[in-house]
Amino acid sequence: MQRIINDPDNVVDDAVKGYRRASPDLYAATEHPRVLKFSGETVDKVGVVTGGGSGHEPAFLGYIGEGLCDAVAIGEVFSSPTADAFLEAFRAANRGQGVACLYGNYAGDNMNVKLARQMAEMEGIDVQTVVARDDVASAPADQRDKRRGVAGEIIMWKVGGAAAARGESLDEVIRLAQKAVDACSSIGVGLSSCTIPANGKPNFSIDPGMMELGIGHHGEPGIEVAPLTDADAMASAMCGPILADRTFENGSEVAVLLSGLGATPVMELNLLYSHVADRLDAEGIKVHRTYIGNYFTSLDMMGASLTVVKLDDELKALLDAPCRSLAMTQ
Amino acid sequence: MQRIINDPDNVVDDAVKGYRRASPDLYAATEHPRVLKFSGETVDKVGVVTGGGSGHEPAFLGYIGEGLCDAVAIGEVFSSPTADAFLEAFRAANRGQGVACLYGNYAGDNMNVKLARQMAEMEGIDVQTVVARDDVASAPADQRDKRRGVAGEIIMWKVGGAAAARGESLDEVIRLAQKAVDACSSIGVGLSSCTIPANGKPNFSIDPGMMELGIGHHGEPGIEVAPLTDADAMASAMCGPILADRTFENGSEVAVLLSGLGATPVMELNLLYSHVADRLDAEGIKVHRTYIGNYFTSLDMMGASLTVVKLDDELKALLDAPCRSLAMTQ
Amino acid sequence: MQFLNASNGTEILDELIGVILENRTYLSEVDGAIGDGDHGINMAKGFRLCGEAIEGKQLSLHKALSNLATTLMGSIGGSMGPLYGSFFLGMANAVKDKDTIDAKAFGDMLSGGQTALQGISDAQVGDKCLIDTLTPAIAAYQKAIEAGESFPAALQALKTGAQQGRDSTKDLEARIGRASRLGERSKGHLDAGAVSCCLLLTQLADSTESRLETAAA
Amino acid sequence: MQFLNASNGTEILDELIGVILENRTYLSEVDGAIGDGDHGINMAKGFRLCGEAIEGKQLSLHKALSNLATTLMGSIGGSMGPLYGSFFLGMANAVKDKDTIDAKAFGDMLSGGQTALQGISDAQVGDKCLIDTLTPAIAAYQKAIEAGESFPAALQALKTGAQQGRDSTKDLEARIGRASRLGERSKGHLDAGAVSCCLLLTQLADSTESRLETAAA
Ligand SMILES: Nc1ncnc2c1ncn2[C@@H]1O[C@H](COP(=O)(O)OP(=O)(O)O)[C@@H](O)[C@H]1O
Ligand SMILES: Nc1ncnc2c1ncn2[C@@H]1O[C@H](COP(=O)(O)OP(=O)(O)O)[C@@H](O)[C@H]1O
Ligand SMILES: [Mg+2]
Ligand SMILES: [Mg+2]
Ligand SMILES: [Mg+2]
Ligand SMILES: [Mg+2]
Repeated sequence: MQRIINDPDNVVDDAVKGYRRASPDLYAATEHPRVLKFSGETVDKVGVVTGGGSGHEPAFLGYIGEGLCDAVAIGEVFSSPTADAFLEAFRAANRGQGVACLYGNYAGDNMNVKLARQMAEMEGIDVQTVVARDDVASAPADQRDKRRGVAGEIIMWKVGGAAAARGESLDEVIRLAQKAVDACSSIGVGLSSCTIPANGKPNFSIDPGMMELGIGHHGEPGIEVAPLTDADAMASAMCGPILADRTFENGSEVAVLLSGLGATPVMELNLLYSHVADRLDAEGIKVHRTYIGNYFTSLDMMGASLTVVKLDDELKALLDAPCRSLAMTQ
Repeated sequence: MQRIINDPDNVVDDAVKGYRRASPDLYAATEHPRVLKFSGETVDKVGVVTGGGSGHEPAFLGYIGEGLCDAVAIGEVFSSPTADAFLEAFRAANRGQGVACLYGNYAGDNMNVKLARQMAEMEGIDVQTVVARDDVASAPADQRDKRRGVAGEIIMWKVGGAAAARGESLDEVIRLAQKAVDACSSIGVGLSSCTIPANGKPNFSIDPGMMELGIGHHGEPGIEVAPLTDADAMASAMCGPILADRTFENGSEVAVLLSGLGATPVMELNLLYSHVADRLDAEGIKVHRTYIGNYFTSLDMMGASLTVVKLDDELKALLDAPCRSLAMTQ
Repeated sequence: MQFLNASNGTEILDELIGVILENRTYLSEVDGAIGDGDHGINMAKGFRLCGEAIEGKQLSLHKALSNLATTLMGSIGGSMGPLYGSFFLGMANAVKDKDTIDAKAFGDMLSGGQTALQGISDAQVGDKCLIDTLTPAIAAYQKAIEAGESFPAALQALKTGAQQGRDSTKDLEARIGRASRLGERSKGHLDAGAVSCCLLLTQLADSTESRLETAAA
Repeated sequence: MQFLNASNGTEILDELIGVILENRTYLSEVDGAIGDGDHGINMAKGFRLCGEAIEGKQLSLHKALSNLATTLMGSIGGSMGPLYGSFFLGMANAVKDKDTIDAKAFGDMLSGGQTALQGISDAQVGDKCLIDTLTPAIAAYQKAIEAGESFPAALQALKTGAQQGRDSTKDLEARIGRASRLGERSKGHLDAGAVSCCLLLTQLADSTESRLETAAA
């Protein structure tokens, strides 16, 4: 395994230490070693929390900052944080106006957040949740509640974070974050596996010359394993299920988030984007804003995930609001 | 080759098209298909140009923007742009106050810039150059002129770009960019090879369980091929030649740029950073600012490059100045 | 009438911890076939931490199980932390005020664990997970009690039910967890969680049986 | 006295383009052994574009070589663009006002190319690159002229010098370009740029010789 680590079993703790040392202007410690909070000025507002397994850098830590998340619970690689960690994140983010916990639909995260919420309730902290379910490949449209959360989570944090920053109430932050992620349709394509340091060997396998459409962020099975196509056909294969997931009227406005999965060069993401743009153009869809780069990864996986966000004026204003963090500054 | 491309021979043109479509707020076309310029407001100032081979994303295009570069000449993957392209970049950046061409020390780039400068002279455009030579592994200290330019180029663009943005003269922009890159010592460590799409196979090889200290951005040979160590020892191996390259008095202030080479997960860069920080602490060196992420890559290579920038107040002010681009916004 | 003295918490917990630590490698091997090979590591981490936390203390069964539950929830995260955590918390709460635990109370304890676990997971029998061990084992125990069998006989039924449940996972296609990625190919292998659950229930039955006392009815 | 009519530019250039296009695969193969295997692709790209640009035009040698130079500089980038670009530009400038090119003028043309090339590259004989072909070839030509040999004999010397130069790269350790990465291991293989340079000089000699005219001295 060609990786930059010490003891593979301590990779998360070691990395968290590194993040803190590297960016003291962003990260402050909490009572829990697996929870970091924003070190900037404490403003009186609704707290925004997320959390999830490690290995998706810059998610989740990279989205702590101004106009984004206030605290993050950090799990082992590809494994949910503990309930204790979520609870401490709630405490760290709470300024008496309640906490919006915005996370993705995975069994472990659901269970740990649920437990943490019960504990927070006993402490008098009001925690409301939004669960991202934006991966169109993970379940059909009539079983949305089974869908996994993927890069649409970023849009949820951005919109929820911006709403909290401008002083909205907890109910309103929750409504807007829910609206944001409900507006997202995402799909991934995997071209290689990835290696969890503690395991030391690839997590699954994709044969050379093949690609997996609809792959999940941890290698969950996709819709189809097919021969690797060129970028143009790949863009079509990715846009198909997204365009079929909801109605995009002629003239609809969208944001497009095209994230690498870790090892794919950024020039190839931009190359892929130009075909995605062709496809959206052909449908009369207007692109209001793009995010292209490594926004939500899966360790060293080759591939990309595409998220299309259907916008209205309310979402546009929140998406365009300024923010400052490791992963996103605008 | 598991990559997101169309015809491997057109990967650069296809990617440039993608960059333009994705970020029209940053990129505008010029007369030359391999030159992009900043699409923002045209201010009356010294023009800042760079250029180099593709495959180092987000370098070079990602550093076009406010407070950074005005135009970039784009080469094939790992191959210098043409003299024509550099010339057109000079034209695009020139607003009558001359052009600072800030690039890296590679044979092809040197030759093409030289030709382009001769042609620009005939058109009455005053072009001055700074050539980055920050890679301590590429030649000993007494043969600095032979050293390659690596991630220190980013510091050169940042400082030169900020100087131009605040209205300095061409001579002053050149002096400051030169001072910035002279203050940089860099070294890379490679853990795997990388694949140029047009070649379709790895460019060289690093055996599993080994690492190459001092590797260049295109796989140029390093100082030593050694067994892969843990991150702590790797940080020492990288800091050693950097600390030996110049005097760091107790209390010296530095900026640290730790860039992934493409496929290394960002959590590992932060993990590595904490050991670099230990090493600098031990020398009484103060870290003023960090840049940790994929700032200057080599396609899908595993590994990292470390740049330590020795600062004074003049450089600090320019490094801390605001900027906006794909790769760096502060 | 036979019963377990509730003051035996530390001893019983020590034996539960022991069985997990002894089977660390085996559990990871089972997980390796169709998962990511870390189930033994995850479980051993939580149980070892719990062992360190209770060292030298003499705890009631309620306290011991609560301690295990909170350590698991607080230290292993993922799915196993909350699943086993709430299972043992549900068990602990069911014996909160008890000094002695007879066959009926032991059954209530098991059901309390099961109910708590179902409160946070929708996993069903047939999904290929620890539920495939737990549900038939507890059902077998309760059936034995209803049929008027003795406490030791019911504990035997618990073990047999757990083993049958564990073995049933071999032919199942995984519908949850990492193994679900493999679809058809997940067949032919035991589920790691079902195996650890069987080890725990079997040890619990053995530890209980060896400490049963008899009171005049 | 023998001379080349300078109006033959298009024909000579066509033959230079031809030899590169014919050897596209071969040049990439040579580069593949110790480089990245694209020298044939790079050269063919530039020469093909030049062929398209001059199609149907009747050019003097000056115009033809200028055209080749600017196309190479403008289209292939890297090191080959400026190196071959300035070489051909130096040659073009040396025959700018000439209607006829005798052996002496031909030598001046070669030297003009060499000087221009040296103006932008510090590469030396022994570095394992195209200079290893060019320098001995031109030296051999000049020596033949100085020795009073005929134009065809001097052209023959050019070819022999180029081939010997090319072959000399086989045992060299590369000090520049990608092959320098291999150190010792770069030995035993020809250098790709030295091969293309030999092809070009040989073709230039042949194309010139076949068009030599004789004037009363
Ligand atoms: N949603 C779930 N509900 C119940 N059990 C589950 C669930 N997901 C996974 N499991 C159980 O977890 C076991 C794997 O645990 P472990 O290897 O420790 O975690 P991970 O799968 O995160 O590596 C599986 O064998 C299965 O029994
Ligand atoms: N600095 C230099 N000066 C002269 N010739 C060089 C130099 N660098 C490389 N070469 C020549 O270039 C040849 C390789 O050309 P090519 O394969 O087209 O470019 P690249 O090396 O960029 O792939 C080498 O065989 C060598 O002859
Ligand atoms: Mg695991
Ligand atoms: Mg596992
Ligand atoms: Mg090449
Ligand atoms: Mg080559």
